[in-house]
Amino acid sequence: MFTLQELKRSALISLWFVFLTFPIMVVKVNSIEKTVQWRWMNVVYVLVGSFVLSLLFRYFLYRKEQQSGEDEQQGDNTGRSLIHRLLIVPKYRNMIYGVLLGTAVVFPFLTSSYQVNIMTTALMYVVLGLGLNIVVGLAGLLDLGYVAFYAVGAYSYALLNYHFGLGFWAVLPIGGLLAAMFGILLGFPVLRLRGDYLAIVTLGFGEIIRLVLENWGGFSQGPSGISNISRPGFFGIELSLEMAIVYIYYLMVLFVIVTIFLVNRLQDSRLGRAWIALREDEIACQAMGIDKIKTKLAAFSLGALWAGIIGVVFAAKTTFINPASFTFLESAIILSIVVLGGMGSIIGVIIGALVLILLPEYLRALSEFRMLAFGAILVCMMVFRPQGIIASIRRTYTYKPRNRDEA
Amino acid sequence: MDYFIELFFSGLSRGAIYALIALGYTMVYGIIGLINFAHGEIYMIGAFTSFTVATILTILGLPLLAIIVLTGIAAVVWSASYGYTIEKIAYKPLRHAPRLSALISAIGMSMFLQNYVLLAQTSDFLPFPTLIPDFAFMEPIAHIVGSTDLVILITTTVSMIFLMVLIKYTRIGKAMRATAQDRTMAMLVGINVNRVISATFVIGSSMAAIGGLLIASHIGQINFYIGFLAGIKAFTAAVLGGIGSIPGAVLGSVVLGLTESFATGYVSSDYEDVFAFSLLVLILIFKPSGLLGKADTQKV
Amino acid sequence: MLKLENVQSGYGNILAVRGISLEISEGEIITLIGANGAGKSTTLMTISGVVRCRAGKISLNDEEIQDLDTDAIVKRGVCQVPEGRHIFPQLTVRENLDMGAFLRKDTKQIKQDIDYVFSLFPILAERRNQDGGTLSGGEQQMLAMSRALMARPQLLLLDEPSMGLAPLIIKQIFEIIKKINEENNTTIFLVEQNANQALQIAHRGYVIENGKISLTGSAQSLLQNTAVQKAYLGI
Amino acid sequence: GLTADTIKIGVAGPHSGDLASYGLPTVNAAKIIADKINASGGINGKMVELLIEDTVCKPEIATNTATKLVSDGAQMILGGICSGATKAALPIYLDAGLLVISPSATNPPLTQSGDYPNFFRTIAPDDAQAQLDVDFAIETMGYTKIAVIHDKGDYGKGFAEFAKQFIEASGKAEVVLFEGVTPGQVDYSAVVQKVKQSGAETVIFGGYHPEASKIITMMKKKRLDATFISDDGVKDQTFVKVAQENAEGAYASGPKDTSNNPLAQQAVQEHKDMFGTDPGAFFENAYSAMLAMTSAAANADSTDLAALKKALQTVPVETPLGSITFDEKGDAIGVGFSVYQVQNGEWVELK
Amino acid sequence: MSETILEVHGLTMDFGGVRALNNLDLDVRSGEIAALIGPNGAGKTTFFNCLTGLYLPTKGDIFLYRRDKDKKISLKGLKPNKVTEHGLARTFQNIRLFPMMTVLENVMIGRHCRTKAFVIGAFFRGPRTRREEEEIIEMSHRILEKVGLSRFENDFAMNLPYGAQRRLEIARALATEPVLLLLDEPAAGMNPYETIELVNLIQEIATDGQSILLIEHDMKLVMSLSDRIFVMDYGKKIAQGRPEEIRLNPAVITAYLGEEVDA
Ligand SMILES: Nc1ncnc2c1ncn2[C@@H]1O[C@H](COP(=O)(O)OP(=O)(O)OP(=O)(O)O)[C@@H](O)[C@H]1O
Ligand SMILES: Nc1ncnc2c1ncn2[C@@H]1O[C@H](COP(=O)(O)OP(=O)(O)OP(=O)(O)O)[C@@H](O)[C@H]1O
Ligand SMILES: CC(C)C[C@H](N)C(=O)O
Ligand SMILES: [Mg+2]
Ligand SMILES: [Mg+2]
Repeated sequence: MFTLQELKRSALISLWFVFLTFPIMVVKVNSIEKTVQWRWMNVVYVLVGSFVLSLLFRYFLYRKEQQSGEDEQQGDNTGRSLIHRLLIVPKYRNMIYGVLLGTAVVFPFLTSSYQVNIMTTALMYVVLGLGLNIVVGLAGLLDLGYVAFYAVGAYSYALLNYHFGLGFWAVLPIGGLLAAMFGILLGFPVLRLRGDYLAIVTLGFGEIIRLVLENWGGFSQGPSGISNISRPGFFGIELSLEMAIVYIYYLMVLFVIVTIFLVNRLQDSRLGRAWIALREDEIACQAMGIDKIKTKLAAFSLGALWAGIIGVVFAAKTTFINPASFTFLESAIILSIVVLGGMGSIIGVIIGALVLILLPEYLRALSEFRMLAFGAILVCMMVFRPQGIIASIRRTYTYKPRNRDEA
Repeated sequence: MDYFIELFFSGLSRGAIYALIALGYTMVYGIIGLINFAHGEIYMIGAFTSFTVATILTILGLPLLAIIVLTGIAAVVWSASYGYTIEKIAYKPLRHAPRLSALISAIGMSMFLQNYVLLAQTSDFLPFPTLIPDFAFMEPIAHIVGSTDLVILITTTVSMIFLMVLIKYTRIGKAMRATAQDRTMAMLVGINVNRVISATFVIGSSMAAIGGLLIASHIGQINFYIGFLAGIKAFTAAVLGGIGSIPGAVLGSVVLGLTESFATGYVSSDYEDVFAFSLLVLILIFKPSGLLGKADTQKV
Repeated sequence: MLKLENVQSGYGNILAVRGISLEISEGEIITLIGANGAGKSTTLMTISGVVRCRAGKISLNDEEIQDLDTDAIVKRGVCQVPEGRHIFPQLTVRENLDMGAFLRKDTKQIKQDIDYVFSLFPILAERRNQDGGTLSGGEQQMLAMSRALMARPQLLLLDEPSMGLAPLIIKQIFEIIKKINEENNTTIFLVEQNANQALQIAHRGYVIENGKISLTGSAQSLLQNTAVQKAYLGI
Repeated sequence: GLTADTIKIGVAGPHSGDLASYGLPTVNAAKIIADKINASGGINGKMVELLIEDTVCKPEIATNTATKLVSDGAQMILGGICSGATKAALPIYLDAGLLVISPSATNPPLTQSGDYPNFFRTIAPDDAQAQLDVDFAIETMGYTKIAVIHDKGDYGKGFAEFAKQFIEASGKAEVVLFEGVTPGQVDYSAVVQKVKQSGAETVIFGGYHPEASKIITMMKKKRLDATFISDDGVKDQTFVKVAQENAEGAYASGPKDTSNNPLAQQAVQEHKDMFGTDPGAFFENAYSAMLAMTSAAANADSTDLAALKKALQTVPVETPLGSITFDEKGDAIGVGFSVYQVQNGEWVELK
Repeated sequence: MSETILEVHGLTMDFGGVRALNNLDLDVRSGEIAALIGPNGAGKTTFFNCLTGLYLPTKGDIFLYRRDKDKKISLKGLKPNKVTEHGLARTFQNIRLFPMMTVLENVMIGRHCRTKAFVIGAFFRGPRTRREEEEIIEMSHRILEKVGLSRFENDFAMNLPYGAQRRLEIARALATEPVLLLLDEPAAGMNPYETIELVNLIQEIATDGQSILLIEHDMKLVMSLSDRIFVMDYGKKIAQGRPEEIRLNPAVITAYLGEEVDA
């Protein structure tokens, strides 16, 4: 399968990697005691490892290029991969949804509360991903500060609960609306920025919100955070921890369903079309009478709305929050979910969230290599499937003759 | 007034530090339109390589000047190699992919490199040897501008001028500009686009390596995580100055450094980053393509 | 000079060029005509290596070039005025022209050539320090043509050079094509919607339909061919 | 089946990410002791098994970690490195009735609020240290103008706020500056200039050694000769190593000197033998916590929370920190603090 | 007929040193096909950009008369989307479709400014919204039929042949129900055969009473279609009149045509 030339090339590459990793992996100095440790074994690992990996890497790249004919082609609606066909035919689609829903319902009965707990987290990220997908995937606005709205939601609940004893259900809409308001407030001045300028400004906003929470101790209790936040009530019944975990899990399942339903509607609406068009060509959009600012604001604040709602759930679930949970990295993960899943595709985002959130949990077996592997997997997934796991499969409109005589 | 001057120079040298990293950021962004989140990690690797090499050379008992020069060379060589390799692995296969995919790839790369150094070296903070001695002639103003500050300021200025000349007047610079604006057409006028992109990564990474060496010796400590915040700040600075523009990166860095310094000095360092980011937002609202960035001229 | 044998290429799963064979000898002007989407631009892009050649052979001066990178092909004296002009938007007119001469080292001669193209298109001279991206459509087209001339190619690939130009300038463009062909012995491969005018100056022509060559012959014979007249000349 | 013969101890803390350096030494301490116990026949015949789980010091991940440890059958928990993450996870452990001993979570309410009866720690809470440092600055050194700086983290800022409160309460000195610095920032010269401007005679810093060494280095560079007083996050040999000669003369509070304690020396030696390096932050605390936990389990011959608590509160354990028991709330008795100073590159206890 | 619907006074547009439009006066009457011609760089596209709000003119006034609403609207300084709402719609010299949307969807976007549903409508999809959606689709389909693109309806815009893309731009603009349709070089890049089809299409649209202002370099097309022609050079209007007058105008010949053209 591999020609001699390929092997030779890999050999060269592995030598290159030995050179590359030498000062980091082989040498380890102790500058105090002035000793140097030479870990020659690592040379062997690198040599062998990079040889094999480079062969694999190029083999898969080659495969990808061969296949690109089949699915990279964006324009063609027919002849797509199996999964696309499955998802496009309503009968199959409903079947898949049915199976998924069934699994989701029985899941807590089959697994431990740990599994349920991380699945809840994953579902929260599904919703976050779907929310950000409105902003990034549909409207094409690169938002690197999405976590700010998540924080707004979480702190709304934490503070309202702490000061006024307001319950989960009361704050849920409040948190969402507050976040949406923030979305409008922040979006208004910056939405005329293009592409990456918008990205950095949103990143800045995300950081500003976190820093304010961190420093304004009188308001947010600063870095030590707020603890003992109430869990969601269940008709006034006190739930045990186990029960509470399962209860929140089902809540999240419900939220996910509602979100999918609503996001689907958004996507197939006049507004959704305008977002997609805006993503494709702003100038043409304006020339077609679309109010750029208003439409973008709608996307921005709707995205924020979901983040806010999930923020409330987050606070209720962990019962403790502090600003450390709302760093840029969090935004990066949510963005990765959207891109990895396949921008603009609902199913893709769901799969992306499940993969990215469950992956680190299941990578726990790798212990300290966990984040190393996570980084590497992100890179590989992008390299080998740049359009995401499931590239956008938008329902496209078709004209069905109505009110007309069949002549 | 003294206080003002002290703060001014504090801000200036902080700006110069950001600039060393921002220059590479802006170059890479300029050419492939990618926010290279792994750039901060290249800087970190430059610092680690410097650390290793400098320590070994110190053990060997070489004179200080030789140590500085050799360490600098080693840092540049390895950082540049990392930059080159990263581009080949994580970005080149994504040339024709949606831009966000490359962004995620960059974020993944950044995580990978952090943890790679964490595992291969250590999670602890390591003392970085003082490579730049206190110059005697600086003593009278040492409480305002230190020797390291001076070296950093000079290096930043020289790098900026070097890069500006490179981009404006040399063949490779011309090729870079062409590649940045229209890759297909750049190929059609005979530019080897792959080589130009690699060269950009190599040059940008070399800047980061020099930054790693100088900044680490300024701060006196390194660990695997130093690239993250520095990277974000440098990126902010690059955008502030108008991303893609070399003098813009330096100006943006200095403005950012000064803002942070004055915010700390006259308000509170609790909110220095809040000031920094607010300034960014304000400037971008009024100058949507940064201080020195070219407005995006789109003819319809 | 240039020979295509059974060349296939395309985008994704679309095969736009489905086995084209053609030949150009040195000093010739040939033209490729065909309907929209027939694969004309793709053919040019494949020759210059921007679109990968999937099958078949392309040889330039008896050397196979189908696997070379674009810059290597350009170095062998091929130059293209691509469809859509591809002006470097943030370089000035002057810098765009310089970029056309990227591979040349004869500074003096380059200066002269710049003066020459400015004399051909005075409006460009007026706009010499304006960013390429802000030029009007026609000005951009002139600039694209001028930039190609700056490369002093052996083989010039022109993709609809008259698009968007005023009638007066169109005439001039065709004159220029003829002139550089005669004076510099530049071989020219011309793709035009304006088939009538293209055939007026070409020596030979090919007709492409659905990615395949359907007809070939001298320019005269094509002009007289009734099928061609009906489909492409609008007569 | 197996559970009968093993005692599972969960080790939770940041093992990756930016705070890994605070979490990994605890893992090492746990491994060392577990190996030792298992080599000598286990706890009353039961082998010790470690379940090592990463929290990245993030509350939301810490809760996942906690539920995982609970469902994996952990019977005791070593850790919770950061107070924040620990706080988030504690209700889950409490619900499952697991003992938690932290080597480093210093936030006072963890014990003082009484919300977490299952929580113990082998480190003193922040308020105790702050009191000590403030007394030292005012009473011993006689300073009247004090700048209080912190790293904005829960630990550093908590400490700094206590310090400020105690200084103000003393009535003898004045807080001329109270500020946070951003950890990881490339340069602290502006804040140092500000300290200088404020005319402070000393800086009390709340936070960890990386920032402390940057600040003290910058203070020396800017020719500022206020003294530097800090907390146990700084009283670490790394601080001296990193700040080198700039560290000379700095003060910090820390657990009473135990370097003469043979157990402490032994612990360090064991670490060197097993991992080939010097131990990192909170190693002694972790080592002690692990010892206290395992011997409590041995004494109680059970991992039942009530029994363990009783053992911890009544039976003293010999640890690198000295002989310790725990009070009602869960703080270790006997992990007192002293003030240290860097003299000739070593931390020396001031008597 | 012959009521003025668009009136431009002294329109001037400067780009730094370049005066792209110089004191331009122009008017378009209801129901006519007017053409704007001139050498490359004369300022024709710039004129369209000023009309549609993409550029803010340095000087001058633009008025749109809507007889149906009995209103005179000043378009100067309005945002592009407002201009479109008031009734100017355009195509672009360089095609600007939404490439990853289908042909039908492209036209549906054109209906945006004539419809209302927003967030609430999207969420609840009440009967009003549903009716509106149906109307959008119905209407878009009819327009596509009219321009002869209905067989491409479900193809992505990027996959259309060039000529069809140009038509699609026209269809999209028509969907906004413009008072005046602005076409910027609609025949550029088309072969003679397609150009003829385009002429027929424009004529057909015009017979429905649609007023059109078009820019074009193809003299055959201009001469055969237009009721009136405006000629620009260096930002100024150098001539105006009926085709047969323009064809013989010496100023126009030297500046633009080069020689007499035969239509
Ligand atoms: N970038 C692309 N991606 C996918 N398909 C493309 C792309 N460019 C062209 N095509 C398709 O390839 C085929 C041939 O296109 P090509 O541009 O070569 O035609 P052409 O003869 O130059 O037409 P025109 O007269 O419009 O310039 C067409 O079906 C077109 O849709
Ligand atoms: N943004 C701009 N900045 C500077 N100059 C500009 C700008 N836009 C247009 N111009 C100049 O204004 C003049 C008019 O341009 P315009 O695009 O209106 O010409 P046009 O009449 O449409 O020409 P064509 O027939 O070639 O499309 C041109 O010379 C152009 O270079
Ligand atoms: C390791 C440190 C982050 C722990 C710190 N003492 C705290 O209470 O959070
Ligand atoms: Mg073409
Ligand atoms: Mg024009």
